[in-house]
Amino acid sequence: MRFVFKTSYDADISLFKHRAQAVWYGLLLLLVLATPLYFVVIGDAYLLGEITGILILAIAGMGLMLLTGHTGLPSLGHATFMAFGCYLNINLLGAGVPWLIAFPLSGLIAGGLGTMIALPVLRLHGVYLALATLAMSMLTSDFVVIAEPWTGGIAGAAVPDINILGMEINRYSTPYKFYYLVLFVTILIVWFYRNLLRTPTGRSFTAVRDSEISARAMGINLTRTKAMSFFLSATAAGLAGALFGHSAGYVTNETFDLVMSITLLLMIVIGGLGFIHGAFFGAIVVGIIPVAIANGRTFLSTTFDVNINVPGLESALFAFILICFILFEPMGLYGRWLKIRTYFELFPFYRKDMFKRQKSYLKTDRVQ
Amino acid sequence: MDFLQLIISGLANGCVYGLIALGFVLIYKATEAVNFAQGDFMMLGAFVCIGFTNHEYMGLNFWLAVPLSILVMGGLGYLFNWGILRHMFGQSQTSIVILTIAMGFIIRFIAGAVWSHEPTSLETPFAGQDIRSGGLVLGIDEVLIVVVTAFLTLVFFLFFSRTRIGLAMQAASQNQLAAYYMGIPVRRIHSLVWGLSGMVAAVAGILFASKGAIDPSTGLLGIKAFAAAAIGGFGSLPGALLGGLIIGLVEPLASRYGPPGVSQIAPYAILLLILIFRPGGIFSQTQRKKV
Amino acid sequence: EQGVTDTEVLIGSNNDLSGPFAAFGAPATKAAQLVFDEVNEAGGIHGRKIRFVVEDHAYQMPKAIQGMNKLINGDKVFAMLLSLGTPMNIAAFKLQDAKNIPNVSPLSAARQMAEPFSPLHYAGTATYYEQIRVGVKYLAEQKGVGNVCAMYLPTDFGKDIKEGAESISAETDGLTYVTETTHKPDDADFVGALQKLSAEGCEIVALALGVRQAITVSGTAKKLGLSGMSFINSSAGFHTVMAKVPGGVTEGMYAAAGWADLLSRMDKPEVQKFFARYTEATGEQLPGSGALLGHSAAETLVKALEAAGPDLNAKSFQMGMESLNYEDVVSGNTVTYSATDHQGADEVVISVIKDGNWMELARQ
Amino acid sequence: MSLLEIDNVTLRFGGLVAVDNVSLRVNEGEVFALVGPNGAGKSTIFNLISRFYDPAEGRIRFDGKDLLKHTADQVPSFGIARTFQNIELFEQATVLQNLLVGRHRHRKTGMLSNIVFSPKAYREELRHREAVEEVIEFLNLQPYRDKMIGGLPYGVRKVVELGRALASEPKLLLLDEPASGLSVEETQDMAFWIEDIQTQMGISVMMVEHDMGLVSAVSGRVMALSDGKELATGTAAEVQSHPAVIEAYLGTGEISKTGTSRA
Amino acid sequence: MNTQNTKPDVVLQIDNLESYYGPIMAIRGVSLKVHEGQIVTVLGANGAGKTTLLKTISGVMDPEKGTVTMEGTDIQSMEPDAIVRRGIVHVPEGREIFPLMTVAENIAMGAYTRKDRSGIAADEEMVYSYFPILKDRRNQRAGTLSGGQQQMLAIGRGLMSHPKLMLLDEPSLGLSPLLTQEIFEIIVRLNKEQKVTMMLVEQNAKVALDAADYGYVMELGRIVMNDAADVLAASKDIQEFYLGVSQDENQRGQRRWKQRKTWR
Ligand SMILES: Nc1ncnc2c1ncn2[C@@H]1O[C@H](COP(=O)(O)OP(=O)(O)OP(=O)(O)O)[C@@H](O)[C@H]1O
Ligand SMILES: Nc1ncnc2c1ncn2[C@@H]1O[C@H](COP(=O)(O)OP(=O)(O)OP(=O)(O)O)[C@@H](O)[C@H]1O
Ligand SMILES: CC(C)C[C@H](N)C(=O)O
Ligand SMILES: [Mg+2]
Ligand SMILES: [Mg+2]
Repeated sequence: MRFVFKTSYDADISLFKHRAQAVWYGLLLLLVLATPLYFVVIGDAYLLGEITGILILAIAGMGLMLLTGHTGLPSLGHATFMAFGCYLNINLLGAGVPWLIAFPLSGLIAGGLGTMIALPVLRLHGVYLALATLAMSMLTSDFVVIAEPWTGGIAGAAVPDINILGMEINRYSTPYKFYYLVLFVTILIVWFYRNLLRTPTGRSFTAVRDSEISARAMGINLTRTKAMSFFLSATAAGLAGALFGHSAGYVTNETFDLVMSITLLLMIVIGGLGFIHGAFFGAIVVGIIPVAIANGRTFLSTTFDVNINVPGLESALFAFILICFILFEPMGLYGRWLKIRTYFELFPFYRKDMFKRQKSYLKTDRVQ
Repeated sequence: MDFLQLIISGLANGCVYGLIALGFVLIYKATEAVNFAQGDFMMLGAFVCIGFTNHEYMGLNFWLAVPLSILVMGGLGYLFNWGILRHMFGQSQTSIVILTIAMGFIIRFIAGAVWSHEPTSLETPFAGQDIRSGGLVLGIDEVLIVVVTAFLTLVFFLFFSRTRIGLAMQAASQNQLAAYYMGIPVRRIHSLVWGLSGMVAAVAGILFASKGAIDPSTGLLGIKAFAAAAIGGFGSLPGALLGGLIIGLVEPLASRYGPPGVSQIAPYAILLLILIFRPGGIFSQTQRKKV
Repeated sequence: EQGVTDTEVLIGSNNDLSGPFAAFGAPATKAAQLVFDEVNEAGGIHGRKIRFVVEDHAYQMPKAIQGMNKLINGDKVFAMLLSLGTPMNIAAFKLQDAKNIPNVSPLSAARQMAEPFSPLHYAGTATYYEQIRVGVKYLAEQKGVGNVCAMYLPTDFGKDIKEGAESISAETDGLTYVTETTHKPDDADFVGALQKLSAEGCEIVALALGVRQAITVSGTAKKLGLSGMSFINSSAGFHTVMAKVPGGVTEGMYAAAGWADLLSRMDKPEVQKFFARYTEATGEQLPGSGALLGHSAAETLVKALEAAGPDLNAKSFQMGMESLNYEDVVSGNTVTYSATDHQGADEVVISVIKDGNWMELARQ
Repeated sequence: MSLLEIDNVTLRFGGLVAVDNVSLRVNEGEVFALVGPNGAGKSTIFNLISRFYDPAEGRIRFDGKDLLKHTADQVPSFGIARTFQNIELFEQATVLQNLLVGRHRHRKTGMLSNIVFSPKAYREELRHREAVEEVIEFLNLQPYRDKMIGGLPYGVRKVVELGRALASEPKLLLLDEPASGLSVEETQDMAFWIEDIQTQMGISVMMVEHDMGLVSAVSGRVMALSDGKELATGTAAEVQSHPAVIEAYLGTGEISKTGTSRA
Repeated sequence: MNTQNTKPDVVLQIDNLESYYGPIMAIRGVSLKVHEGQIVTVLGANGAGKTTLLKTISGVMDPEKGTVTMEGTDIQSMEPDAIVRRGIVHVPEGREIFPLMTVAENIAMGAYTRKDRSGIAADEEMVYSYFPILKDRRNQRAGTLSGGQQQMLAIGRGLMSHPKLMLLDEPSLGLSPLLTQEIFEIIVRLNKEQKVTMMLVEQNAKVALDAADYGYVMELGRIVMNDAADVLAASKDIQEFYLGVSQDENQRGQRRWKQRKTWR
């Protein structure tokens, strides 16, 4: 166990708990910065594209994590906010707004619109909020159709390439640039997120999550706080949507559907609700499993000439793996990560039973 | 006359939503878990019955196949809880939701693999038989749906409010720990209610499939049933039926008298409106915490 | 050239094996694989065996992007075959075109598959748009009626059907496009919609619904006694199961498609062979429309690869494709490609369900 | 003028009159205790002050301002902080974080400066932490500083709740059964704390408590309530010897942990 | 006085019990015996592990080591509902009522394991006679009761199962002095009249020791003292730290800086 002797309040406030942690995250940063090198060496950027996709998922996941994991508001409608971001970005770019302005702006407007939509349902809790946002998700495709002049409706819309001060960025033709761009946005959002959690705003979010009554008694305005969380959350989702558009190249009314919303929720739950790490762990799992399954299948067929072509097997396998993840780690992968860390920190004093799950019992959600 | 016809078919259709919603509510009332796979359970129930009764499969007598498939589905619901959810006892409801979503994928896969992805009809003895009177057409299937749904709702309503085990189910959902302190076998009760909801799913599936064809993606209907359950007030059995009827009626009315597209928006728009003005649905089951 | 070695040519397909269109995607890829197996057993084409890699996107865009990335950047396929879904195909065009990857016989009869003209895009059959135009016109002439309507899903496919019905009505004297209703894949009750169509005097209804829904529509119309209404499907509804619904529920449904129904042509040996091979390999009862499409697309590809010669690249493949002109016995249509025509089978076959079978009425 | 003035307040739940025409004053610098049988309406009066309920009739004024014109989340900004009978802490947060939320009413930076962690936000954060550390020091909470609430014993939670309320630097502290579930020793500590809160911090205290030992040790005036109605008001000794109070509330035995009741 | 000899029939025996919350060891090798017809009290400061001990007995927590034996059968690995059916009922700390059910339904749930209708009805009457306010509020939702009323409900509900052994975790919590007195009278009466064995955790040590036959003192998860209740009550340590009887009562200023008693 590491004992940290804090000598000033700074120590509590700083981004990292102790020096070693800062070093580890520094190394991680170096690693992600250097990742493309590997792909340059092997001369094949295919998997880099998937990694970029994971980062985009993680951005959206962080958005949802803030709302669901830190404010306690479940949402099955985050694909809607992604749609906002994506279409706003397309339209702003189409109107000649430079990407550097259009991109953040589309996130912010998505956040604003998301908040406006969410305002009337902020009183809701638990299942009801989940179902209200689900309804929102179900209506998204209809509204994309209704807003055809801006969205291309059913026929869809092509997403223009990114142009930063004359530098063209496209997912396929310049995969490295696109990776670094997405990475930059990701890191920026992580930094914002961390800041939020160590300041009053973030604390008011978790307060609302843990006890609305207490939060009010401490002077926290529920509606405002929830709206704020929705705004930030939808903004992140909007930015992810805009990036997703760039990575897809073409979007239609069916792109941002309920499945996408569900995937996001799924992601943060198996990643670990209530931890920034959770968004990344979840994105990695959700992003990698399908790639692994697909490549595994191809590998089987090329190397062993075993052709597995059962319709829906991928989805079922994916679902099966998810079930295993949840069964064996209901607190999410972040929980598993903590255990592994504790094991090394306590070595050799770790007891196997240390994390044995104690019996736990739920109480009703219907008393709020 | 047209209008009446519209209402009748709307009611029949609403009952299907109501029946699926009933399945959600059963589970919610007893465990507070939300089963995202209820629609898929229904689909599976229909396919199981098809497997028993259709000629290309086992070709059993329909009236034998129906109870058989209800039993099989009840067993599957029980097993699902026993084999998977039981290990999640006391964990957050969100994890359980994710599990049921994943289960939905697997059920769809199994149904597709066993019965193919193509639409299949259930061979019922009353297929295409109608009662006609004064310009009104009433399918036997529709009559059956209405009768069965009303009956099941009533039975479950009485079960939950009058029987000891029904009360114990409600207790178990409100406070699992306290339920154990009272000696209520909470896990067994969970399995039981999952079994019951599997049976209800089978009934819904059979009735639905007898009204038209069914394929592995039919489970999508579950989403509209969600809306129904929430409109009625998640956790209220009569609410589930009412919510189902509301959606069932609004849809055909909107597509008959509204501009194209409204009928698909309507269920969700109604859900949002109701939740805005009555955050717990019509028969609200929520309560403010006293401090 | 990517995806081509001396011993192998790699073909990709981004398909729906488990989503809403799995009823097309799954059998199509199976049937195509059977064709390739046969070719490979016989030694391949110009010494190259065909390896067919299928990805399942379940009709979801994010998965489709992953699949596309894997096929094109990971596996590095030479050509795409039978990729399903209009938006998925359109999204892929950008990347495929940049990498010179031909797109052959996608499982989408949208107009964008062959328009605007691109040297790399080859549509298999007539478009939905064309199909429904021909079908509506034929029905109107046969029945001597003029009020055209549409029931459709708000997808690209639905849009093509609706626009086809609308445009033919506008162009033809005596035809008027009256009204329309839209639906969602989970709609299960059509009484309101049919009452509306009947109240507004619809006589020909162009359908762009899921197969299950089309069956229900037909049943409901029968029940309500709406005998004055004829329903016409495009190729998406020209499915064998449609005809096989018990109780005669779908009797009298029409379909205008780019090929002819298999069962009505069982006398041809090629058809028999295909039937036998497919049912034996898959254990299914009969090859449906998806299998049919998969088979002909694979045949087209094989023929084009042969015609392209041993020196295989995008250019030679284009030459090969554009030289094709043959009778596809299994599909019952003629496949022609040329430097200006990138749509294989141009005919539209109109059929009707009679006694539980599709029966060919006319073709043009 | 008194700090808190409650005039003729009535609240009904359906047919039940939970608070029946109650009037009371809490003066600046005073410890005022509410006692009474279970269900008398004591917690409900707290909830009325916190604006969780709207009274059917009556006025509630604080510092001369009409509280009824404000919402629950505005109440703390006047300088009113409270604890709950059944403990309402933020379970998934540490003791430190709980106390920091208590500082919410003093926050001066907005969301934006929080997100970018502006120097201003940084300085504010330092100030909050200093204030909170003082509370931790005062209540001897150091051993629990970074512990999750979920794993703390009942008694510690009670103290954390007091700390959270104190962290907001209120003028009036509402304590709902502060000593329930505390051991003798802890109850004595609680008495000392309340005394210090009153005398050294100059905070007025209104408390509900069943331990008459604690009540008589710390409170100036006591009001006894029964069935929503006032029974008696006066010093602890006066109220404790009031026959109606003895009959409805105290009984004959001596029930107090600290053993100093019955002056 | 040696209770072990006078009352040979042990209802509950605990040997070397260890319980954990994840990595935290809350019960560190506790052994004790409860004899039939006894009232046993467990005293201890906050966080001593009293609640954990009761939870481990009633099966809502699994011990990691040690045994809990009821009338000769090991029950430590059983599900809590099975333990209730063997006759142990636990009135928990923090009430744990069913908030959306009415008072009457809550009470009915207390008798879940029983089948004898007349017995149930009689016990219901008994509970209502102990707590008349509950009868008045029969149809009120339990979640809206006042804190003390909920505590009465929890106790009343516990009585409904007609147990052999009752585990009471701070039964007086939140009750008025009058009711606290009554509760202990009820406990003693049930013990005398119906021979219900009681295991009682209380912060109100004076009342608890008055009612109890035997007492255990817990600190930091261990039992540090045990003896007959009157012996304990006379002990100096107990008097000082649990009964608040202090020698230098007037010198508050001094007392508040004194070290807390720990038995380490
Ligand atoms: N939401 C509510 N609905 C109905 N009755 C309520 C509600 N809240 C409180 N009551 C009733 O109002 C009365 C007063 O409750 P209150 O909580 O104020 O009691 P209290 O004096 O704090 O008692 P205790 O000492 O037991 O905490 C009780 O009889 C209670 O049952
Ligand atoms: N859920 C939990 N997670 C982690 N640790 C816990 C948990 N519950 C209790 N503990 C720890 O276990 C120890 C014993 O707690 P327990 O609740 O049994 O004490 P207690 O004697 O009942 O105290 P109190 O008088 O406050 O009720 C304490 O140190 C506490 O910190
Ligand atoms: C197989 C087809 C019905 C697929 C559909 N045409 C689509 O474009 O999405
Ligand atoms: Mg109270
Ligand atoms: Mg305790």
